[in-house]
Amino acid sequence: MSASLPTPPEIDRSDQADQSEIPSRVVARNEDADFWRRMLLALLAVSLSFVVAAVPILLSGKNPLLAYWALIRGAFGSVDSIAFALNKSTPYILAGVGVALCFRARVINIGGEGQIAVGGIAASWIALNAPGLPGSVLIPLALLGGGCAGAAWAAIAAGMRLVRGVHEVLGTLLLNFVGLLLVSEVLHGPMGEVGAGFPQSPLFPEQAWLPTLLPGTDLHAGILLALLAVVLCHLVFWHTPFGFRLRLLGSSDAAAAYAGVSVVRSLLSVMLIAGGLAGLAGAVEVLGVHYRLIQGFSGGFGFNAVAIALLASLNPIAVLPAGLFFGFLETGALAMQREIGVPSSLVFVIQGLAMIFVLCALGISLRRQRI
Amino acid sequence: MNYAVIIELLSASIRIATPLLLVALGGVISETGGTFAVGVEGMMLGGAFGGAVTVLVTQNILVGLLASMISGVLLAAIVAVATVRFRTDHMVTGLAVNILALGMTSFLLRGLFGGKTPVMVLPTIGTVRIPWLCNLPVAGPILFNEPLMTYLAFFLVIPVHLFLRRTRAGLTLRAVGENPSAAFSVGANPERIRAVAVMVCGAFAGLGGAVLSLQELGTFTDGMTNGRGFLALAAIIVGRWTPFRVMWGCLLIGAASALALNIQGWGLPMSSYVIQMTPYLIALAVLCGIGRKARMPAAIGKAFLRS
Amino acid sequence: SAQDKAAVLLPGSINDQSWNAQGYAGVLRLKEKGWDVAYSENVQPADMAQALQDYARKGYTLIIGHTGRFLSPMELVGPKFPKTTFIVGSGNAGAGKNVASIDFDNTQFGYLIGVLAARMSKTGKIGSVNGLEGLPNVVAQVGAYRKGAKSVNPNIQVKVIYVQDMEDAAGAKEAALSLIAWGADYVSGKLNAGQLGIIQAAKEKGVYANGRSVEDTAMAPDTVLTNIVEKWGDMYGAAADQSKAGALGGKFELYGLNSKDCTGAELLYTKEKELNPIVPQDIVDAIQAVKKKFASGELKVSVTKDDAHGGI
Amino acid sequence: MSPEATVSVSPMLEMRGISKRYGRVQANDAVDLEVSEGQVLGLLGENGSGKSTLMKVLFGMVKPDRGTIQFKGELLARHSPREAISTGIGMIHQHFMLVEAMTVLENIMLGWSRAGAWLRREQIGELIRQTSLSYGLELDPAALVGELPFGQRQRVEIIKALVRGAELLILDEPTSNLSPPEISSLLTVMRRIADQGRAIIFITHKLGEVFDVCDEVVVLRDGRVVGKSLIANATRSGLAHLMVGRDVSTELNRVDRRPGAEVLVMRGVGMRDSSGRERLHDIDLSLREGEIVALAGVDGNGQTDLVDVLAGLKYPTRGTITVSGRDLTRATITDRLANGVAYIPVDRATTSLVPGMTIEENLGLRDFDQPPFRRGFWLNHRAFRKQAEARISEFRIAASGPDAPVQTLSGGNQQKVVIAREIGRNPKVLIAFQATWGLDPGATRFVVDQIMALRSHGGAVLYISSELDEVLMLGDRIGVIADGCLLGLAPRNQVDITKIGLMMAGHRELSGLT
Ligand SMILES: Nc1ncnc2c1ncn2[C@@H]1O[C@H](COP(=O)(O)OP(=O)(O)OP(=O)(O)O)[C@@H](O)[C@H]1O
Ligand SMILES: Nc1ncnc2c1ncn2[C@@H]1O[C@H](COP(=O)(O)OP(=O)(O)OP(=O)(O)O)[C@@H](O)[C@H]1O
Ligand SMILES: [Mg+2]
Ligand SMILES: [Mg+2]
Repeated sequence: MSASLPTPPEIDRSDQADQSEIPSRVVARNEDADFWRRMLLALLAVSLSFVVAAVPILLSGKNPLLAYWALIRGAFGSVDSIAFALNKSTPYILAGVGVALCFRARVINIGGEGQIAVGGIAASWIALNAPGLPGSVLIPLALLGGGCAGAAWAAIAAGMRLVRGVHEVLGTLLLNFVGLLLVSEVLHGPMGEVGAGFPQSPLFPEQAWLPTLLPGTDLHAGILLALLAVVLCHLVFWHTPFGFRLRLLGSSDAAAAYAGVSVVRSLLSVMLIAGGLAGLAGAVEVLGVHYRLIQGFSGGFGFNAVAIALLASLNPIAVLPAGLFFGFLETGALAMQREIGVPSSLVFVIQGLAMIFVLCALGISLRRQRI
Repeated sequence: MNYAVIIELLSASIRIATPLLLVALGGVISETGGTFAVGVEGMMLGGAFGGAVTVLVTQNILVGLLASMISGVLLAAIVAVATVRFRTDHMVTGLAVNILALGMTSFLLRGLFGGKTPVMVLPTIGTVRIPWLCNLPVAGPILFNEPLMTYLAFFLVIPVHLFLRRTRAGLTLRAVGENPSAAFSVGANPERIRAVAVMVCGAFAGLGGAVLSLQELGTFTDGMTNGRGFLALAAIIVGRWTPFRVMWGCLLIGAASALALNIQGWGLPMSSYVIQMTPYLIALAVLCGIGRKARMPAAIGKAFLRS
Repeated sequence: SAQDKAAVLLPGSINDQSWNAQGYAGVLRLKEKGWDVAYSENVQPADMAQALQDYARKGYTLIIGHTGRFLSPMELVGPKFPKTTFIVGSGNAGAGKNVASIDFDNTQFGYLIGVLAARMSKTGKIGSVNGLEGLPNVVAQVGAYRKGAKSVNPNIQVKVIYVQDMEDAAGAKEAALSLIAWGADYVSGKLNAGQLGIIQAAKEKGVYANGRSVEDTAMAPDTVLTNIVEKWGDMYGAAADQSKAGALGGKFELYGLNSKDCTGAELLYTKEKELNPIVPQDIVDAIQAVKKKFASGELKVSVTKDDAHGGI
Repeated sequence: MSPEATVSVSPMLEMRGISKRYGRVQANDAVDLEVSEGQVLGLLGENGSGKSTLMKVLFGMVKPDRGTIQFKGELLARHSPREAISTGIGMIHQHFMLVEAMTVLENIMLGWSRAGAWLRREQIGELIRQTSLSYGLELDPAALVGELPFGQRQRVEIIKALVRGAELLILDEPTSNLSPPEISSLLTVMRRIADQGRAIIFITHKLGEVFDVCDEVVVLRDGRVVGKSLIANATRSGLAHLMVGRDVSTELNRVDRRPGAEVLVMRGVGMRDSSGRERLHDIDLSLREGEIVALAGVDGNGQTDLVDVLAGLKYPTRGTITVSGRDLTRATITDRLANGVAYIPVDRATTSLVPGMTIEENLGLRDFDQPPFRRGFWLNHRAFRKQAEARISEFRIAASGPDAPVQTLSGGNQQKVVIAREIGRNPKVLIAFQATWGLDPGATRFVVDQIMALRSHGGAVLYISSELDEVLMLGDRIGVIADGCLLGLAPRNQVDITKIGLMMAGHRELSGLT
């Protein structure tokens, strides 16, 4: 009783995804050649968006070719710019991979913004209040503190969802505002530098600064943490029972319950992980870039993280290229502004167009899916 | 607190809620049809911009409102094409459109006026006193002495509600958001319906933006929506995707923000930062109090694929 | 190099009809003075250090950061580029040998506006809507506003509201409206694009207000009594000259009515007039008297965080 | 197709050379199908033979790769359900096309022009109430579909199609979820429709129904038409042979077996739902090793609650449940799994399967946290693969491989995955609920054999079904659930079949089945 017919030699599943509804964020296995096809498509899409964005650049009286050359050089042109772009990608990747796990379990955590903020606060507090500790103790401690604070912040939203049924979108969104205000408050009060011209904490002692990886550049060790986080999350997601549970939750509550998964435990743990990673991102940012807590240090990171996670089709490992894409694009666009004098508004235009085109390209290629 | 202050608190709530409500109603339509309305922030900004520029040129507010709707629809069309035709993720598409709108409005503002930002002083939509009713105590000054768009926003709740609950088209829209295959199997075209819903949302959001530029401020500044689109999305969840409850959600946000401004005058021994947390904490507390689980439209964010 | 190169970094968009537009005026002024000027808009805190280094590496000898936020990254970057002069616009401290801060004396102008507001108020209540609480220049203007008002009328009630966001005009308008509902009939403030919201609220409710940073008179000629027009073009021009002459160093320069060439800011209703013609002559005279005292150094106002506290 | 056949007066529907390929699977291969007015055409075929696909092509849900469709002389090409509906085709889908968050009324009004642009709720509600009553498929228009048991949802699908009154009605396995009386009224309605000169295509796996109502049958196998015959010329065994390509024996060789010790014991189990309604009344039941207790019941009488309570998806409000002496009344699903409880639920679309996951993952759905599927911190993918390969061949699951997503399987093969997993766990207690839903006779037989094998290995089975035949065939003891009560329960050789029917219909005054 077999329904299978003469089998063609190569397996072509390219249009098998004929489910009438496909969660648009479900992904293909990326281990194979398809990954490169998608990358190529994405690259084409970026080029196309540049072509479109050339129109306003021309209108603003600049030469688009020069502008894009400046952009490319600004992103990849020197060790320094690469270092900067990597630094920029670091918090995006850290927070983004956590968001990817959450969204996979259908927990819509948009609280990265607030979790990063409190992570930064906690790490700063530790860096400022543990004088005398050597860097090898102080830095891990501060990173850990940041991660715990972020996790705790996420746990509030998770708790409200579990106990009172408050939708996590609302919980995390509102806590973002509170978290950001908390930064202002501590800088206005206990942690502020007296007499400073701006809401900021005193400079951390040097042993609390994240070590730089490349002497002479600002590239700090955070990118290693980001890499580690991506690899771990990938392994955990695809290769552990915990990841299996998340995947189940992401497909159906009923099936998850049937498989013996406790929604409460899984939701709480995935929120803690994502919050922890976001908090870590905040810690890395203050310890690696600013060397102090400063108002607005995390502006927009949380939302970028969401965009990056989704751009990566919620595939933990794909968060890495997506985060790097953001980091390098932003770095290049900023350099382009400096070099050519393209108005900053066009930086947003290019960024928006690039995202839309990449999404469309990946959207079409998104035929195969894996849950 | 005296009478005047209470009146002001309540009317401030309504004022703050007005643009949110317009945007949220559009968002309800889009999300009921199954498309996350994350792009409303950008559509709102586009509307504020289109309206302002048009009024600057034509000095005609009606034309300006029309232009704001068109601007919103244009941005919405991007979302519609990307999500429906290319099946992109709704949320990132929305976020991308927000970024695009921020850049485009700023760029065009400068570009349209030869690189120099104009000092925009626009005629604004004035208050309309409703004769008789505006003389009622309390309710009079709060409810019947408002600008035109405020009446419009609150009035629109009714047709949107009736549309969703009482018409066949509304029923189909809801079905498309819940189970597009089921809608397809009874002859609907989920893709077209979703695209239209997103564009209608754009029109609403554009109007919401026009409230800021043409009713509240009479000018346009870069990024002037400043996250109000996201607050509208929050109101949609608070209101669980039904127009009247969403209206209450907007009013809750309005009241909480108005209160936070007012509390600053009480001379409490805490910084303004702590006080400014209050609207969010109030909102969280209220939500915990209501404590009911929101249920999103089942197929929201999911692409519809024909075989 | 044939021409000296200068770069100006702005925290927002030059469209804002306010603070960043003023920073852009600095760009134009340096151009007039023969500098080869580049500028960047919307420079976010996370990108500041990179932007500074990038310009410095490219041989820009003068780099201006147009907000106090630049002080921290300049302190870090400055020592690496000893040949470059870094200037923090609206900073409050110099650092090292080549990081200087300049600002205008916010206390003087805050005080003047306080006097004006208190004299013009009929209700005995005036208000002020501002951005970040605790920022030194905000403390300076707001504290002095309160002090100036009290110097005229010790019983006057001054209510101060902070709204966080200096660009959110609609939010600022709501704050101003709440002050007006409380009874304020003069609303001041220190906001960027948000200042428009204050003026719009005052215009709708028929009370007085003042503009800030640039001339906002056109928004509402009957509402705006005057504007604190900041002279960033002049200040940056002067600083550029000094830096060229090697005289700037790592110091903090505060311009005011008591400075010689450049007062840093001035009260302007229109190009010709200081105050709205509806301001009665005796009040005009009173303002002039205070200005004189500032110019001569006879009056010095110092404020603390407490003077600028929120609420009444 | 012979040329002289086309000379005669052209039939209502002519499908010619329809082909549809899904990846490696040729779901339809040059299928020809004709239906004329007044005809009930039976479409038969084993699971995965392409029946649903062919019907979806006809209805415009699926685009064929090749082939033409002519309906009432008009060519239907590149059409969607909208065109199909407007030309007079209606369809009842095998997998419900219902919006769970909406009421029955709303589901029926959906996309129906007679409901009015401004919805006429009262009139349509009344219409539904009356139609459903007259068809013997009673429905409450105000009920939320998501809260209805599956049998009721099936009714909604049927009523939805019937009230629209299509000229050609496609019914894709409408009877799998209905009780015998419901089935017979549906068949009557179908006959009536055909007598009005309309036409019906009827898909079912139950040959009895085919002989009751069809005029002609077409049999598909592996996507091709392998047989076509007037019903008058067909025989049961002939059809079965055509479908499966071999003989399906109907005889079950039952070895009588002395049941062993009590395994599952329920004492006074009762349950109230959130609205306070009593769903289960004091159920006492004991299951012994090597024993099958088969319960017959019409959907909506508490079977769902009974099995959910046993499986741990819901908790009872009263009473105790023990397995091998261990109290599992409020134990988690994981505990129950560990204590050897297996469960085949009715809802494979959302509960027992994750359609987007692969077959191997679905086969490991209930044990992924246990060795060998888990090795320390990690999942052991090789163990998943090994188990899947074994089960696929053992249970003859038609699939392209262990890594095929379950959603690409035909309905019947999806069910086999569930059965393979649950029986393959070698459970102490198996709770099977409508386990053969949608299975072709061969597969049904296969499942029955597997359950018998489990029994002979000493497993205890609670088998609940609305298929009276299966209940009678399998049960060592047989009972009825009606209105949340467990009635009767008598040894198989003592039961009185007519009494079962009456009890299922709710005649509680009968005190026993004997
Ligand atoms: N979300 C969940 N739902 C149901 N059971 C769970 C859940 N998480 C854990 N468990 C069960 O609790 C046991 C102990 O949990 P714990 O998280 O400490 O396990 P673990 O050994 O860390 O493995 P893992 O985290 O991969 O489940 C697990 O072996 C599992 O059976
Ligand atoms: N969406 C799909 N994607 C891939 N393959 C599919 C899809 N739908 C059906 N198939 C394959 O097409 C073949 C025919 O399936 P179809 O559903 O038509 O069978 P059926 O005759 O209706 O079976 P059943 O009696 O089990 O319902 C099966 O082998 C199935 O695996
Ligand atoms: Mg664990
Ligand atoms: Mg089928």
